[in-house]
Amino acid sequence: MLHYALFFIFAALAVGGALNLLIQRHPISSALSLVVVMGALAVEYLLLGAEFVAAVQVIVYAGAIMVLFVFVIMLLNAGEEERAGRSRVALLFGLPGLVLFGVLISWALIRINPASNRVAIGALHGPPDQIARLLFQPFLLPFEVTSVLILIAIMGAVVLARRER
Amino acid sequence: MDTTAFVLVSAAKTALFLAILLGVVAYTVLLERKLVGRIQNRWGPSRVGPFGLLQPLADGLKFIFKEDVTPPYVNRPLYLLAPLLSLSLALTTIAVIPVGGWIDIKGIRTPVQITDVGVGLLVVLGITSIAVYGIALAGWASNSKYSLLGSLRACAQMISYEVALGLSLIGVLILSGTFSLRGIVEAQQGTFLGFIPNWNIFRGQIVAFFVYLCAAYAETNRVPFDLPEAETELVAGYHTEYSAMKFAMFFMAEYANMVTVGCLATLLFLGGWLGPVFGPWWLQAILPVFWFGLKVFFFLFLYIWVRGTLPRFRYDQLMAFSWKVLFPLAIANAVVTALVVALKS
Amino acid sequence: MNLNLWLIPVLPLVGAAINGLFGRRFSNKLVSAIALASTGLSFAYTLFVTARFFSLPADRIPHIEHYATWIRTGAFEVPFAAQLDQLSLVMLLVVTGVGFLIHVYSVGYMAHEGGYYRFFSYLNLFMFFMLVLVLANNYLLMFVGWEGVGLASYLLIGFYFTKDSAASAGKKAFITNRVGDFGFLIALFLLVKHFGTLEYGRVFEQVSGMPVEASAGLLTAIAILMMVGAAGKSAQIPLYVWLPDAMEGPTPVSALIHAATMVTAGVYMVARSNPIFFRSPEALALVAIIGAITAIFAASIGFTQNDIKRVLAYSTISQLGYMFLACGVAAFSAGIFHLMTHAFFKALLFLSAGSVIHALGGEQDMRNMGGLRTKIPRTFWVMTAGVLAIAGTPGLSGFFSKDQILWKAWASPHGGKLLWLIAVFTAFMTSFYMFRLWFMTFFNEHRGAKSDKREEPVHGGPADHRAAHANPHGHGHGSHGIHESPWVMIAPLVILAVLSVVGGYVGVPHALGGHNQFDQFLAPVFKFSAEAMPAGEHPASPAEGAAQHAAAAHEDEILMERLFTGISIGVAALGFLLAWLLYVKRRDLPGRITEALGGLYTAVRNKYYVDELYNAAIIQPIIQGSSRWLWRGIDTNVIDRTIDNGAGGAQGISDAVRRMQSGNIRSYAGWVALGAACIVAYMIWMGVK
Amino acid sequence: MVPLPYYLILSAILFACGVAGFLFKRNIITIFMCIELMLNAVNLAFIAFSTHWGQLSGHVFVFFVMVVAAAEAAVGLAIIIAVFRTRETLNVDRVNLLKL
Repeated sequence: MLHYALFFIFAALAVGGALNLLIQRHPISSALSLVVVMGALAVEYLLLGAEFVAAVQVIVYAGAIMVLFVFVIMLLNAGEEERAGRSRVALLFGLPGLVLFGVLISWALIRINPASNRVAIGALHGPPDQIARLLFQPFLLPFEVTSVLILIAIMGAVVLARRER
Repeated sequence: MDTTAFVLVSAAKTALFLAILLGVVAYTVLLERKLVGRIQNRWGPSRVGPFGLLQPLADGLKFIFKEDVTPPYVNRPLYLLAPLLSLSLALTTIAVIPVGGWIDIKGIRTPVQITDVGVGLLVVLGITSIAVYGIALAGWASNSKYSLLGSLRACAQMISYEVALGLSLIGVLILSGTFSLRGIVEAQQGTFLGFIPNWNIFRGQIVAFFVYLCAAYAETNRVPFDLPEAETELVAGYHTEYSAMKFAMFFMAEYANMVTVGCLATLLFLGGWLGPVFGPWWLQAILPVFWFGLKVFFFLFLYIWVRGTLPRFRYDQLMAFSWKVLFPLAIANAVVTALVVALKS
Repeated sequence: MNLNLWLIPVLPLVGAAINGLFGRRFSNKLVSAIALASTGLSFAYTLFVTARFFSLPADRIPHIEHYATWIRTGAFEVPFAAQLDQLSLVMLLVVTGVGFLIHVYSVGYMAHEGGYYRFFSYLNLFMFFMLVLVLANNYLLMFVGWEGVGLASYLLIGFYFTKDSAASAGKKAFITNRVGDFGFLIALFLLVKHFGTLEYGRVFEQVSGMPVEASAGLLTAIAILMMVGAAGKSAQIPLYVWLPDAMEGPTPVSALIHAATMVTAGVYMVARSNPIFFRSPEALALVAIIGAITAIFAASIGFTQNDIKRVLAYSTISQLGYMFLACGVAAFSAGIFHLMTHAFFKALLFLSAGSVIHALGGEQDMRNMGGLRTKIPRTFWVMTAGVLAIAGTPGLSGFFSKDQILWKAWASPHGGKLLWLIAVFTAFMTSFYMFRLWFMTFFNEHRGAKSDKREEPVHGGPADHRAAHANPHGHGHGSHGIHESPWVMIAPLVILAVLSVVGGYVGVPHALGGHNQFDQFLAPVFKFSAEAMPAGEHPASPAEGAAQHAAAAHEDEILMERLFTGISIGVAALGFLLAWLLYVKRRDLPGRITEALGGLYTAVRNKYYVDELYNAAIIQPIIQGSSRWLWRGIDTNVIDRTIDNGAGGAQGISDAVRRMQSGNIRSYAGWVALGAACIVAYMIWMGVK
Repeated sequence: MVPLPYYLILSAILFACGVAGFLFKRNIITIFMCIELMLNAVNLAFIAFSTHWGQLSGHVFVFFVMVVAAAEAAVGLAIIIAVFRTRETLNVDRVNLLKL
């Protein structure tokens, strides 16, 4: 019962945030609504028993990436997004198609509902140490590769953003 | 323990902790004013009440009754959101911070802590990282160049130092092997060489401690890293346009954060509430909390002491210090610790 | 015992290679030296091989030398192998011998021509292919030679390729031969399909197991198709049309290729495949009829031609007709016999005609000749020998061979009265037009005025010839100074004349007191035919015949044969007299006769309009069909239009698709999203279903 | 005890929102955020499945996704800054020339 309540509350929060992200015409507002989505998702993770991921979600996504976004937006002092001529095609087909698609997927997912599989809080807390074991034993190579990726990304960011004089 | 009792106890604990925290915040302000006064060779506030002990109350009343000016050119919702966000987040952190061991009252056994989360440390970090938004939004929403510059600096500074902060904790985590703050403290029980307490700071985390402290000062925008609110350059930085209660919120948030930092440092490096426990049962119940408070007080004192002593960094020095000193130090510390632990086992 | 037969064809090939590749820089002497050396050596080696051949034990014949495997696919295998037996030996001797003589002759005749080295390298190349054709031990290798001589003949007919007529004549010969080769190829395919091999020995063994086909069957089909090929190569009806035009080539070429050797390849092939032919009476009958009709038909055209080389060309055709007639009545050895003698005297005739033309500086029209008897006596005498030989004068080679054919046409079970009649009449015509040529050329006064081209235009070869003589390097005279040919040309003529006179004595029939060694010599080659003879029937094979001559029917046979000999002598004499009457005694008669005959004459003069007929019946339809129907109809309207529309469609589609490339990021993203959505939808569909 | 499909549907909806934003928004930064939104939706699906099958691999994948997202954000924002310096605009429709 409590699960359903929490799930639906935060699901609604997430969807609302996502929609707001689309509706808002100022990047800052969009960014904040995205932060909201992420927070809501973090809670969903908690509901799914993924404590570590939830925390990391907050720290990395909300705390680092989105802050970076906000920072850039403030740095570039980005103004409102001017509404260019709306693409009629998008309005006529895009949105209905999108809705239709969502409905289709939902229907399909409901239909293959594995009724027996329920998710209980604490059924599986992604314990950090186990995740670490996975990360450093089976997924060691991808882990190292991503570390290299990060390094390259850092250097690339530095090179790109440096104001060459 | 059934749900209703759980809820009741939790509610009671939350109220209690909040009250204590706010009180601590208020009196930290007083403490700062008096100490800085002394450092600067003058009396601090001494009029209100004995030794000016009621000064915080007066300040609170003043803030409440001041006119609340909202400039016309601000982005109103965010302008309002920013201080609330800062304060609420600052206060939230206390939820996972344990101040003592377990207590039994009529068979109800509960930790001296609002809730014990498995990943408490990460929660704290997450909340502090979110706290950036408060400052950023404040600066941006109030739509004035001082604010904007201040918040820009704040963002950059906090992002940069958050890295060092996080990395400095790795060593501790390796030693204790858990994210739970309570677990970390319990990992520091006992002594070695007979008398030295088994605290992380004594177990080779001295470098980490130093890094953590610097980073934490920066996180809380305190001297010598208080560029976001550098009066001499930016009037008042990100909260230039704020007045009355909204300003008070930022103010309280800052001091709450100081407290949080102190608590965290205590828990991570100074063995939390651990300390000599003796005497009758009530004394045994109080002493840990007392030790804890003592250590936190030490950190608050340090804060103020540093503020009274050190000059402010220049911005480029700030960044350089973060990326070129603290960051490598933290990494080196993590690596060394990992190696030592690996070799020991 | 290894005879290294490969040397025989390879020597001329080497000569051809050297001359063809480097001859341009060589002096004419060197070129001719190389050419003569190669052919001469080849001839000499052939003589050596002949000597060795007679020491071969009978069971080792045919002597087969296997050099390499050419094709091996599954069970089917074609080797590079040479086969030497009586038949190929005869052919070898004829080809190399006559070929060598003609090479010698050419040295003198072509002395003043351009492209000297070209000529000799072609000639040697021809020798090579001809020898391959003769020596091959399987049909495919034979076909190589077959095509090769076709190529050489094409090159040599078009030797004066600057002359349009020469070039077109070459093309005509080539194309006509392709028609024949088509038939030959199909015959080969049938052989492969049904016998799984192309080697003579294997094929004939299998064939000899089969009975004589009562009604047309597989063997008949193969035989008839082979005959088509032979008709093409040997200029038989209906494919003879290329040979007269082939006279465009230099005279030695006409002598070597279009009289002595190449055109007899068809006869050789038929004789070589005698077992197959023998087992299908229909095919044999067809061969005989074609031969007979060709003989008389060509002879009749020969009547009216005034170009000396053309007369000889038509006579060649008709003589070839004789050979086929012989093969058609299963008298293969007689055919080969005539082939040999014909090679001698027809080469002689062509060469001496060439000598005449040479003397007249390129004149070919007999009406502008005459009275040359005194002017070029040597040429006159050698040519006389040739004329007498071909006309069937008793005692000369042509007499024996033709006489045998006539007799077989009557006596052979495959023969018939009608065939015999035609043959005899052809003999008469032959002697008539040959003597006509003789008289017109050598007797009466010289009508040496330059030819006013009322007739068919003067041909490229002689024209060049005349030009060549006109130039200072020549003998320093124009066409007026009539002069005898140099000895290098006369000597081969003399040798050939001798051969034409005595060549017949290898095959004197029993009736005339000989032993017909030639028959018996060739007999083993035709043994398969002999085996096929149902018992009690009259033997077709001369060898069998010789065996059975001991029988009771012997005497009246002899009488009959003698009688026929007399008849043929009579007709030959008749022809001589008629020619004498018309072209010496009463020279006004021919004109009158022409008027009397009128239309018929003109028809004959124009070779029965056969070329025109072919042109109207085959060539024009093809041209029209391909231009109207295939080109304008199918190519333009169907293929081109398809392609154009395809291109246009592609253009249109891409023009439509181009709009997707708007440079608008979000439209791209939209397409991507759409595609992804489609894929996901499909997967969902598959999953839910 | 929330059944798995609910999480999946939520994830699908978020993802669709991301796609829509990617298509409709003009501000390059917003578009970038939409990409992050999609990534988050995927993460949710990962976690849900991981819990569903009782395996932690999903968490690890989420971890990797986050790392990649961080790198992407760093580089992408740097690019955006560079672009803004030259173009003085964040509107993707205006950024349609490879060279200025």
